[in-house]
Amino acid sequence: MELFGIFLTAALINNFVLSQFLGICPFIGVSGKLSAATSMGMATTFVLVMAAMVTFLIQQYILAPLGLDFLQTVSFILVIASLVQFVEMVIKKVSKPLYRSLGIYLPLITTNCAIMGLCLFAAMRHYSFFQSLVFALGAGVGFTLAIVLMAGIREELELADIPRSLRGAGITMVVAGTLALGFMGFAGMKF
Amino acid sequence: MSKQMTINAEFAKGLWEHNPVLRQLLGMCPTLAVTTSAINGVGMGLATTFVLTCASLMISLLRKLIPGQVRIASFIVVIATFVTIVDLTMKAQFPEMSKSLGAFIPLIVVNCIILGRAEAFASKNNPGRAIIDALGMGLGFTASLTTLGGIREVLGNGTLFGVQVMPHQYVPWIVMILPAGAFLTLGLMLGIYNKFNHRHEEAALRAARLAAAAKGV
Amino acid sequence: MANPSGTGSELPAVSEGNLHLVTSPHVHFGWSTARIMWLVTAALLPCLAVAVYHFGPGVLAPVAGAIVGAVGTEWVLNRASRRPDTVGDGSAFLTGLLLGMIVPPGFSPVHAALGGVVAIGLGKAVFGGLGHNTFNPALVGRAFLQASFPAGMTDWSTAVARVDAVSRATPLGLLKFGDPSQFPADLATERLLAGNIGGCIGETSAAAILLGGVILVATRIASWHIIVSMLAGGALFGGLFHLAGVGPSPLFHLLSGGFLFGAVFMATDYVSSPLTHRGQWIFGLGIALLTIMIRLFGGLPEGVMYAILLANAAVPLINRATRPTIYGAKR
Amino acid sequence: MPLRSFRGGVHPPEHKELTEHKALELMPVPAEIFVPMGQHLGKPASPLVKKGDYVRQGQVLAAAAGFISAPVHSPVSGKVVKLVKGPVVGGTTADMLVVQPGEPDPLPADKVAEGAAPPTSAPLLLPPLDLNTVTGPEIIERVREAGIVGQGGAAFPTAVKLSPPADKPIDWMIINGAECEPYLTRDYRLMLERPDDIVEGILLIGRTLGENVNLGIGIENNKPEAIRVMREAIVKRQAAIRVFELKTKYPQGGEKMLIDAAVGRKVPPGALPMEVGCVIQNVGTALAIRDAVILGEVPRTAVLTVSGLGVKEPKNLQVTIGTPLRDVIAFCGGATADARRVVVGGPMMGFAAYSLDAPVVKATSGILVLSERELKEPPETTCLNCGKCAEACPVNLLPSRLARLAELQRWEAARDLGIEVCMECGTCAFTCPARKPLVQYLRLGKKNVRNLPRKER
Amino acid sequence: MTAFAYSLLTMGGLGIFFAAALAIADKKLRVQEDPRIGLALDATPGANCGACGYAGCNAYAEAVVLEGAPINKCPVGGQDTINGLARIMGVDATTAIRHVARLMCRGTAALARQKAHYEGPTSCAVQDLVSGGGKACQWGCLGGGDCVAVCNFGALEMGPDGLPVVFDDLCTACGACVKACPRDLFELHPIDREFFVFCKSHDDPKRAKEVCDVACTGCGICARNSQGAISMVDSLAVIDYAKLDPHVIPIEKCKTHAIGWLHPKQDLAALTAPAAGAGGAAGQTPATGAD
Repeated sequence: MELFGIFLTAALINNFVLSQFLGICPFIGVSGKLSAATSMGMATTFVLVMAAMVTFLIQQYILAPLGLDFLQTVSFILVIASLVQFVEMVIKKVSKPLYRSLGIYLPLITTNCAIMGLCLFAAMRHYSFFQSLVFALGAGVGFTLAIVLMAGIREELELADIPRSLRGAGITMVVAGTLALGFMGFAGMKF
Repeated sequence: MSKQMTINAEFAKGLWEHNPVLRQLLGMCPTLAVTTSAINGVGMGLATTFVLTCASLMISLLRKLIPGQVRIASFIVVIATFVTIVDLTMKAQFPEMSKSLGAFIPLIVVNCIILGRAEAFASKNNPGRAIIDALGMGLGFTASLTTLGGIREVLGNGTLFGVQVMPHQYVPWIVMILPAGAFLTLGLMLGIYNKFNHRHEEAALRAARLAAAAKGV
Repeated sequence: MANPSGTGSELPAVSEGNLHLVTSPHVHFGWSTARIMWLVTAALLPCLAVAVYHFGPGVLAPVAGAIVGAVGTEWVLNRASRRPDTVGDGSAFLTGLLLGMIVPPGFSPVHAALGGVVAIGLGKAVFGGLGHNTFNPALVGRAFLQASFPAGMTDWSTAVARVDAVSRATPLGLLKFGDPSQFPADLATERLLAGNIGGCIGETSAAAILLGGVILVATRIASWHIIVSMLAGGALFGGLFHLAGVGPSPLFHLLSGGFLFGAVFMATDYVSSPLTHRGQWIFGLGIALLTIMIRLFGGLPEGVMYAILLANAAVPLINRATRPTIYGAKR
Repeated sequence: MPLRSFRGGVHPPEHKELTEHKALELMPVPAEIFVPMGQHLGKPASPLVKKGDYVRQGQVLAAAAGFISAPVHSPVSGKVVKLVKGPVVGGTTADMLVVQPGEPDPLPADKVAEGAAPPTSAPLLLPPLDLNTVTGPEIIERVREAGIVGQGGAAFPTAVKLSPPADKPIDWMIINGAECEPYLTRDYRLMLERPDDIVEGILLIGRTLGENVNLGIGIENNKPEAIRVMREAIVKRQAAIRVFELKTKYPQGGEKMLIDAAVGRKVPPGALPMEVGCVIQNVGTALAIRDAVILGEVPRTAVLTVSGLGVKEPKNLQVTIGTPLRDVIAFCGGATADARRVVVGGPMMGFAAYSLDAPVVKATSGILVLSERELKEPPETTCLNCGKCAEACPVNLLPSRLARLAELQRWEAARDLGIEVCMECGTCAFTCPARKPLVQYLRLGKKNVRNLPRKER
Repeated sequence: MTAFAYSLLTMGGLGIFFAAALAIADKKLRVQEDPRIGLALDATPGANCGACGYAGCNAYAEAVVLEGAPINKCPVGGQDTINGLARIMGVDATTAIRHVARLMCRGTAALARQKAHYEGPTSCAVQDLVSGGGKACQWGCLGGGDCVAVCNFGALEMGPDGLPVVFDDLCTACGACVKACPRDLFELHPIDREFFVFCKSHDDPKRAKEVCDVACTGCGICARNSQGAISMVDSLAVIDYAKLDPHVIPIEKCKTHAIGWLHPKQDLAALTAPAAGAGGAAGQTPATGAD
């Protein structure tokens, strides 16, 4: 039940995108097309889980015992960067269209603060391995949910007569704000 | 990027024309997250500017030494080092602000502005220009954050930099300091920024048409 | 054999160059956007009347504030963006009225007006005006108010009340935070129907809302699919949890809080609801499920507004999933 | 038996009371007629006569120019005055022969002395064929020769429709007597006045489609009299023709809807009725075929309804093909002061005429003069997403969305949502409270989707 | 000191580990891509207008590098793009003559007749579907502004007379307007070309004269006097620019002024002045081909 609580909190109550402001760049950049958003969500979830596992091991077995906590930022980002580059290579090899639709945002997963943020939070809260895993999964689901909802709305808004100056990022922000208002309904949810 | 800009233009472009937040939509996470007050915006902006400037300088100095294949990784290590310095410094010197900015100080490491400028500018230009560029971008970032933080603080708390500015009867709109308020305010700010630019573009177009018309006769 | 007509001069109205060149069809059902909006407004009048009866004429202040805010914003923004004036189509008035109906009776008219401004400005105009908005504008306005003025939005001790019974916490609030056994009368079905209980201006009397619902369904303005699916969903999910020992009876779920008002007036908003009947069923059931979950497990007593906003966000996905099969095509 | 129908559709005000009790009336030939070369779907016919020629009623004026084409016969005897480009309904301009009705020039005295037969203005008929012995191929040949086109609106050459490819066996031939368009009472009057001839026509069409074809006629239940009369005529002749009583709903007379309602088959998107073994013919077409076979007639007149509140005396008329709209309206007492629009065809699918010089053609089924009183036109607003168009669309499209996609020129997206299935019935625009010109945008979308490079599906 | 050593070891170890892993992955998973594509993309203007006939600048860049597509296909980038691509591909830069769009219709609201009140969306493409819209001439400009809407460069504007105006300086000859016009009234011409037949009507003389004052009626007088540079095609004068000697064209013989100069000297001024109500109005609207 506690694991479920962590999952739910990361996915809905403190949604990574809509209330923690993590992963905003891809949320804005890749939410134009539903198909791309879905794959971005999955790719991010995948990287999140991988990164959570690896950084947990590094934190638990290298940094903490050696008292090198100040190396957290540097070592985590190194791990994440390598992971992302690895995923990028795999996607490029497996599916060219997918690679194209994710475009320049794949390298940006590196600088996707959702991933770094997740690892830092997990370390800060001293989550266990499984807790980190579930936390990452919840965060990934939350991110995917937000970006897919947003992509659906934005595809719909392509037919709308949005004032020119608000097209693109502007309207995305407003929609995200309203979504955030909606997600406030989950506040305090407990089972 | 074939033409060399003047130093002034190089500096100024980050403030408005290529403003990292409003035009390039970079560094959105801290922009939204920490701007619950103007002072937070200033703090975050300056911290980022410091990292950006130091990292740009370092990368520009090392640009001929770093092999192409590992450049991104090297940039990240350089940036992460400076971020750690800032993080530790702030924890020691400004514990309160460090607390309110929370994880977003270490997260400067993944701020796309810094990596973006490193990749697009510092690794291709001499240290002097790199510093000017970084300062311009950093101050543009700081200005955007402060404005956003100011608006949210005034409406959401009735204060600006902690000083009560709204009349006493004013009931603060709490939503403004909640996540939703951040999104909505930034969305409208982007709209206003674009509106200004569109006005400018339209005026330029009208001028061009007039010129064309004058020449045609 | 003679030309029976002579010249065209005998056809004064349809002579050459005076003909109208228009695409078919050349007849029309005759309904207009404005007519729909004003009819919905009319369907809201019973609720408003009951509110005035229970809470006193003072409730008209926040309602008027919301309407002024909404219509004024519509007018100003149309002006500023050089779009045709759309105040006359009644949609902004309706948004304002709807917003006014879902704030507490003693709510500040100024804040209600702010809600109207937000509803039209951030809920509608930024999307390009009527027909393009993703979310129900009135609910955007209310969500903004709820987040901005949590105290004001949950203050039921209205000074304008004529009857003591109505200046109390809402039945749902009692259920969540109070001891329901101490207020058994407030939870009785007949009071929920009549509306002499605490609650937002328009949502207390289930009977008045149902009357409005009958008007909307009878005139075929509102899709009964949404209303019925939402009520069915509320009964189903509320009932399931009730059987499992969690929460009140399903009937209480349906009649209390904003459930009915949301089902009849909010979820049925054309723009922010799915196009097809199948989609509308999914939509209604989804809102019901979310509402029940928030009511039973969330930190807030009421969740209809959030449920509808979240369901609004999912409408593009629902529409995509429930696209009708083209005639004669195989699935 | 439950009433037969289809999903969707609308109930526009019928206004049939204006003309349903008025017997067909023959309108005199006007002073000058304009005979377009293209009165059918497909290639316009190529003229065989020239300026100054004397032509006889029924004489071939222009020959079919290809497989999907039809010859044009002279509706009157008289002189060809000229070949012009004149206004037509539903398009811009088209080639047409101007014919002045009149007696032939008298023969010169020396020719008379030689014993030459004096020229005559009597109609030139094809040799009549016997109803009992005529074969299917003979009938089809006669239909082609006579240039008969579908009377249902699209004016598709009937002979082509009666020659389905061998791999598409036809087991139902249904006559479309639904007449679902408001105002129009032409088919109704024909059914009341010539039921026996219609039955003969049905039997003749049936003969062209082989042994196994079932025959039927679908009539909406707002025409009980027509249903009764047709049943009597069928019984009288002991013909195996089934009468389908259909629910009154627009567009019940659409081919796909009629097939669905009558025999419960759904024509797949992009396919013709023959895909499901059906052929639909109009009441008027059946009569034209009957007259061509048994009497040797060619289409010289069009039967049509002149109606609408904008015309003083609404009528059902038999009008010489080529008569300008102006003359027809004048024959019906002229237009009222508040008349605004002249529509050729029904109000749901008909075309607005931009010129009263445009002539009546073979397939003209009605001329409506609409007044301000019946042109209810609320102002256009933006789409509310109310879904009424989707609810009404008989072919299950999302018209509002397709129209918007067309407006934004997103042709691929429109194609993927099936815009090509749209039959422009106008149901969506009729119900739209935002008064969007949906049909216009759908038409634009269809045109551009057709021009898209073919993509394998 | 130990902390320092550990740091060094940790970071070094991590660095080496990941570097090795990535190096192996790079070997195994590498997808070859021609680096010139990126360079070529940089050389294009990035307008993604599709005037080159490819799906966008990226597609064109790929086509140039991989399929050897011609390097002078981009009208927007002009000589700069050609030079850039030439450098990347190592071929000679061919010089492109600057072209601009010209409207081949002068049937302003004052000079061309309307046949009916058109009601509906103003877009030309839509109007054209309804019996050709309100304009009586079925060949002429409908004035709905589809061309203006598609122009990405702001080079077109609807003039007060109901015809679009081209701003030469802004026009990049991308051809978007050519494609957008349902009546094919736009043509791309070298910018210094000044002499045109401003009409596309194939109507017979009588009808042409009826519907528009400035229509080519197909009288053929220009063709007879043009020494072979002008021919009549289905009642319309067509210029063969290769044979054209502007000095021998007797344009004053054209009664309707359908043929003439882009920047009119006198030919149209006389005709428009009474209709426009103000003298010299023709001269003030420049480069329109429509005054």
